[in-house]
Amino acid sequence: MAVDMRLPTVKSPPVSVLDRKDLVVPGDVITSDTGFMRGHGTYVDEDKLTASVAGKVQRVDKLICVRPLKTRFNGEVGDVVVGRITEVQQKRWKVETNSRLDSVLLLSSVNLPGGELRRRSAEDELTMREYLHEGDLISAEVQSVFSDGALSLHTRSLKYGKLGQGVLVQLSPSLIKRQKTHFHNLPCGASIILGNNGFVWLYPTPGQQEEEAGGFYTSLEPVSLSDREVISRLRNCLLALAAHKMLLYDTSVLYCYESSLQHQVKDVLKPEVMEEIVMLTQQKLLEQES
Amino acid sequence: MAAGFKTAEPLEYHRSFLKENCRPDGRELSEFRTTTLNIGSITTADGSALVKMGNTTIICGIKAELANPTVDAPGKGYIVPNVDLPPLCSSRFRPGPPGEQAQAASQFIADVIESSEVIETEDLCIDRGKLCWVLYCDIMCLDYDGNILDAAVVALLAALRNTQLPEVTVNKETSTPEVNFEKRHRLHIHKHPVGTSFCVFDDSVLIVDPTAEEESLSTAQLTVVTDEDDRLCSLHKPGGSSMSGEKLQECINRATARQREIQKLIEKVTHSVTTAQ
Amino acid sequence: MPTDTKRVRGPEVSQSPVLFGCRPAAVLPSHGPRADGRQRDQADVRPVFVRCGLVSQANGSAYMEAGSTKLMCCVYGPRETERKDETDMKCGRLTTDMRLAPFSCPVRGSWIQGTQDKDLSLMLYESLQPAVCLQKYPRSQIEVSVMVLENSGSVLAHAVTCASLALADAGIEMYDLVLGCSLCQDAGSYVVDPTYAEETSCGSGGGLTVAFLPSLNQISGLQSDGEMSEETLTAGVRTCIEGCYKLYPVIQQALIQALRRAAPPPSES
Amino acid sequence: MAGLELLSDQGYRLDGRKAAELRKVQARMGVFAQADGSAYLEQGNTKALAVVYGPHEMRGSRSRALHDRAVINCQYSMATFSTAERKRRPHGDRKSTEMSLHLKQTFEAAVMTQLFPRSQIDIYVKILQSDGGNYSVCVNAATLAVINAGIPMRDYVCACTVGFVDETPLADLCYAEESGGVSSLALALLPRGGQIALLQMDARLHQDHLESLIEAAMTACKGVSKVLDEVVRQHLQEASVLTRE
Amino acid sequence: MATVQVSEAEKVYILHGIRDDLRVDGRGCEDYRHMEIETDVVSNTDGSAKVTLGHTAVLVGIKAEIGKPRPMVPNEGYLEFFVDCSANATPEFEGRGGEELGTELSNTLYRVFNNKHSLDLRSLCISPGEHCWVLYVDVLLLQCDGNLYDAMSVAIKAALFNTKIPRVNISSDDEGGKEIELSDDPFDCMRLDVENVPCIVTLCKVGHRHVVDATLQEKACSVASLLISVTHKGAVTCARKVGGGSLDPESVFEMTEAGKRVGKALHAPLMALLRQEESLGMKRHKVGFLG
Repeated sequence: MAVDMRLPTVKSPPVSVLDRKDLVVPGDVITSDTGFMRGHGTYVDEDKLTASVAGKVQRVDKLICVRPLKTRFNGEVGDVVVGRITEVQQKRWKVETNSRLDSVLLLSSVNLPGGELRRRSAEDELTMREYLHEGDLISAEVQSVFSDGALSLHTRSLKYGKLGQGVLVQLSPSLIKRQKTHFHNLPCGASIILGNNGFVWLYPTPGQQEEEAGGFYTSLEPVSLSDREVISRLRNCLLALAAHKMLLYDTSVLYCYESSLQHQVKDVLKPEVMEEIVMLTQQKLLEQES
Repeated sequence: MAAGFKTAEPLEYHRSFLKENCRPDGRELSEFRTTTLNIGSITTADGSALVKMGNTTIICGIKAELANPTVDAPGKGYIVPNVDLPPLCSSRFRPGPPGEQAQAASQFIADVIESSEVIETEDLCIDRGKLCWVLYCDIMCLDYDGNILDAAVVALLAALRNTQLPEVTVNKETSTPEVNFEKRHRLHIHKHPVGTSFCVFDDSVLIVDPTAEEESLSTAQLTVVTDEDDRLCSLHKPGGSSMSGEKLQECINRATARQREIQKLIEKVTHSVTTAQ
Repeated sequence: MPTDTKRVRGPEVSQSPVLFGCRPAAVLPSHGPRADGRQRDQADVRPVFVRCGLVSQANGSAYMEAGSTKLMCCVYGPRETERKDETDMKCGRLTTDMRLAPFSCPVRGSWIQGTQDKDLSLMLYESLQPAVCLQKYPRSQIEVSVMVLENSGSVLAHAVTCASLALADAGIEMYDLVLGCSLCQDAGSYVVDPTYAEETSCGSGGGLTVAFLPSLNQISGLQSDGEMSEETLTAGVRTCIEGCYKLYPVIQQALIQALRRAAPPPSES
Repeated sequence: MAGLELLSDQGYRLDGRKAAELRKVQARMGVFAQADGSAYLEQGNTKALAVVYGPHEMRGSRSRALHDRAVINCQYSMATFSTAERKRRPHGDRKSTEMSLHLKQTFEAAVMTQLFPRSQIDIYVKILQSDGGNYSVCVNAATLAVINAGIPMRDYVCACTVGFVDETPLADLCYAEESGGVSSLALALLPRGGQIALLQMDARLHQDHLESLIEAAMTACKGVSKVLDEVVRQHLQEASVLTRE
Repeated sequence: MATVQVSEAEKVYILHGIRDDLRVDGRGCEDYRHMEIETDVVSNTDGSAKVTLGHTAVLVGIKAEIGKPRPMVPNEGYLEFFVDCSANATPEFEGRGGEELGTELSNTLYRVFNNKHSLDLRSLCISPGEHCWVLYVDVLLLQCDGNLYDAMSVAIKAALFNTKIPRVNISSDDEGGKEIELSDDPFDCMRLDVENVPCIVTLCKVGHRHVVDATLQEKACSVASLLISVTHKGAVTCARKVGGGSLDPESVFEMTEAGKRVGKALHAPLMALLRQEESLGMKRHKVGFLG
């Protein structure tokens, strides 16, 4: 038995406010130049492009957006998401993806067992719950965005589908770095899906086999203790990185994992340990960059 | 077959019986269900009675407490009757504060107590202007199958007959009451009011002691309360179809007969309880 | 207290005469035989009287007496749920409502359901729920209401037993009956199925109530308060289980009797 | 409280402040991890916690959803120990229902709800300690929580309660002043544009004084907004040090 | 209670992990999450404490008011408990949604303190039969991340430790009436002896084993829990089965034993921490919600 009781940590004295131009708060005028297009997190007030959220200004050509530190998931076509089924409806599943509305997975957007070209029959509608039912986790890709902002998902690829044994970590979507791939088999012995929506899935790296069942089969065989330890350590590392607002991608996660190895898994979440390993991770990342 | 008819066309079903001057449960029109009485079964109460009329079951428990009399009536105590229709007794009642029917029943009982003078509230005075008894009469329905008012009145009356209050003296020095539980006195019951309820079917046929189903199908209801001196203590007719004076007299006659039956029953049961002790 | 317009109200304040008794209530001895002649430190439960199906309006009902503790339980349902959410689609809903009649205790209780009643209702719910096959009744609710007419101790334990009888009487599918037993522990000795006086006079000790599924050997409800050591608690649980087993044949008998009464006479062939 | 002098001849108030001086405002964003946004704010001895959930799918009946904007749902409550005399109920009384409604109206004016059709945004505010100006402190705390949740707003909403004593407007009333029979007014302002999101006064005041009182309230709100601005920028900076790519 | 959804496969993963004594966050079956405790956080109470356990956060405020002793025990004061499950903790509690849980929690607290030794109630008596201190223990749930009971009980113990009740002077006037005068000196106050105040340990049965300090996900995998409140000497003041399932007697006994062991061990570090905080005196940097 272990219990760790302590007084709350005293906040370090505030850093002096530097005048960083790229950080804006609601109501800040970003530019009065009318040549720019307004993106997320901005609005036009008397011809001035004004911020509506607190965050960092990003400029892509003529498009100006403000990315808040923390927000619900603002999905775009092609984003990888991890989500949980909340409701089975006629011909579609409702999926919680940390968006502002529940996302939708149409029956026609999944690969059913028996090959991609199979026609969807009335029976499939009745047996939808057998494929995915309330509470199940899936990985999927954003197929389109409805006019009201709700996302339509698809799992028409072997890498997507129902998730088996593993651990879900829910973080802020803004902490996930956009990358070519969001699926990684980490060399430390586990795999990770970094959903753009901030849902991160940690699972034991699968062997070569399975996958053929169309992604609806999940193995309920016990996961080995060593794999579990790796997954638990990764989970705690993700939380540590998130607590210090570090951007998450395969390298940062891996470095953090390595930095944490001198501590027991359960100790990683102690504030001072978190701080220490995040510092180490930062150093490693800087070294790698230079 | 009969069962199907009963559920599909309950009104027609009842009419077919009434035509023959009898009722689905085999009773005649002016016949009460078997009434049984059990007195003093609740030992935690100062007085109690359980009444069964057919399926309808009502229990009344009386608890006495000490209080200060009001300034307006320094020589009087209180009687606080309340009828509770808990969800237990029928699926028609929901948990929560008393519904309309329970409120109306409580008021009816309170009116009967007042108009019949079953108990003089002066008897409940202990020390004028300072101390008196409060009789909390909690009347609870345990099985609701119609005609709860009659059963409630009988339960209340029998419970009051059964009530024994401990002796109280006021200590002169500390002016605090002292209660001697060893010595108990019965209440003085001045009158024996008994209620008789009727239902009117199709604005014409009069039946006594209706069941829950008969109540729900009837067009009018009437409760008559009389005492041993044939005084009319209460006449309660909540709306419904009109009724001739002749019919009313018929009801009152039935009620006085019923009063005799019930008073006899109460005497008998009270007697058997006291001799058994 | 908020004014209550829905009831006939008495004076603002009134006090129970019990508070002014000339003689202090006799303190029960904490050793030797019990007031009603039962044995200490043994699973000596009071004889019970049970009857099923007394209430005409309910789908199932049971009346129970243990010593002078008297209670009644009615079961309504299964009927359609009023409130629907997703869990109701797969599984039925059980609701429990337990009340002590105002005249059931030495000191009069209030009309409004107090926290004690709510607490008892919750305990009753948690004790019964594991035994009822709720998944057999999707989209429906089963309402259990218990009324304590006279509280002479161990009401929760008897309410559990009574309610499981009423559920069985209503024909609700159950994995097992649920039986309740309680005890009071004081100064190194305990009394099983305590009376009200025994419950209130055990000063430094505590009370324990166990709800038990006898055929499955499972504890569905457990609740204790007061102060006791872990060993006493464990021993207490064992004793309560023993008490439940003593009750078991009586309850079974009552159910069989109720069935016999309800069943049509055997056809002659 | 008749004998109490709310403003001394030297121009000082009960707690030693000048007429237009605000109480000390301290705040922190992101106090809780599970909510979408959260903030704690204290203004003198009035302390409030605000939590924001959403925007998310409508909870309960979907029929309440609006097809062109988000529904803002507010609940105001007070901790039972927040007042000098213990409160029996944390919420559900008439006053807190009214307060919830005022908060809802205030934030409907500031949050860009049209961006989230069919969604719902929950703003829950709890007073932990009450010493006057509860409404204002709640608005200020909720503003920070909404910003923390990354929900777009036209501008901050800042609120302040002002009173009128001896021909002088007093900014940011504390409880002793509020209950001392001062005509007071609560105002919520979008400071940059100067739009008023909510104005509430339920005391008697001569018409001639209204303008100067509103003027004082607006100045006070701008004072509050300056502090909030600092808190937000501080928070932004601390948090974005590491996310820099 | 605040609930989370967990898929079948996740459940299996959690279940196997607990079987192997390695939980998802790396803890063993009898390990608590990191706990932070701070007292004296709400200045208009007589005692207060804030406790966070994982993401679970509770705030306890205690107010002492003068009331009339209960007729049955004229020479004792008493405690009143109230648990406010506000919408801040989770939207499920909006409106009256948290009331049921609130009553359940406060009823349990009454049971936990329903014994002669947890707190010396006689010290709360001012004048027998007439005046006593009533301690209103108000618990405010700020965030739910599992294991409310344990966090709440630790917070209550800390808040009771922190409680300072003004000293009372009783003077009788000429007509024999009594007047009660409270001392205005903030240092002239009475403290409570919290040595015997119990802590609650909730043991969640998951699969064939049980865990302490279960997260919401673990709770979702469990059929039933056993709650047990234990004093520093190991005496049990309350035990309760919570949740929808049933437990076999053997596991009840095992859980009781574990609960006693764990509960007993909670007290020493807690008291040490409270004393340490107290010894800092004015030097203590108050964190509250600003840290």
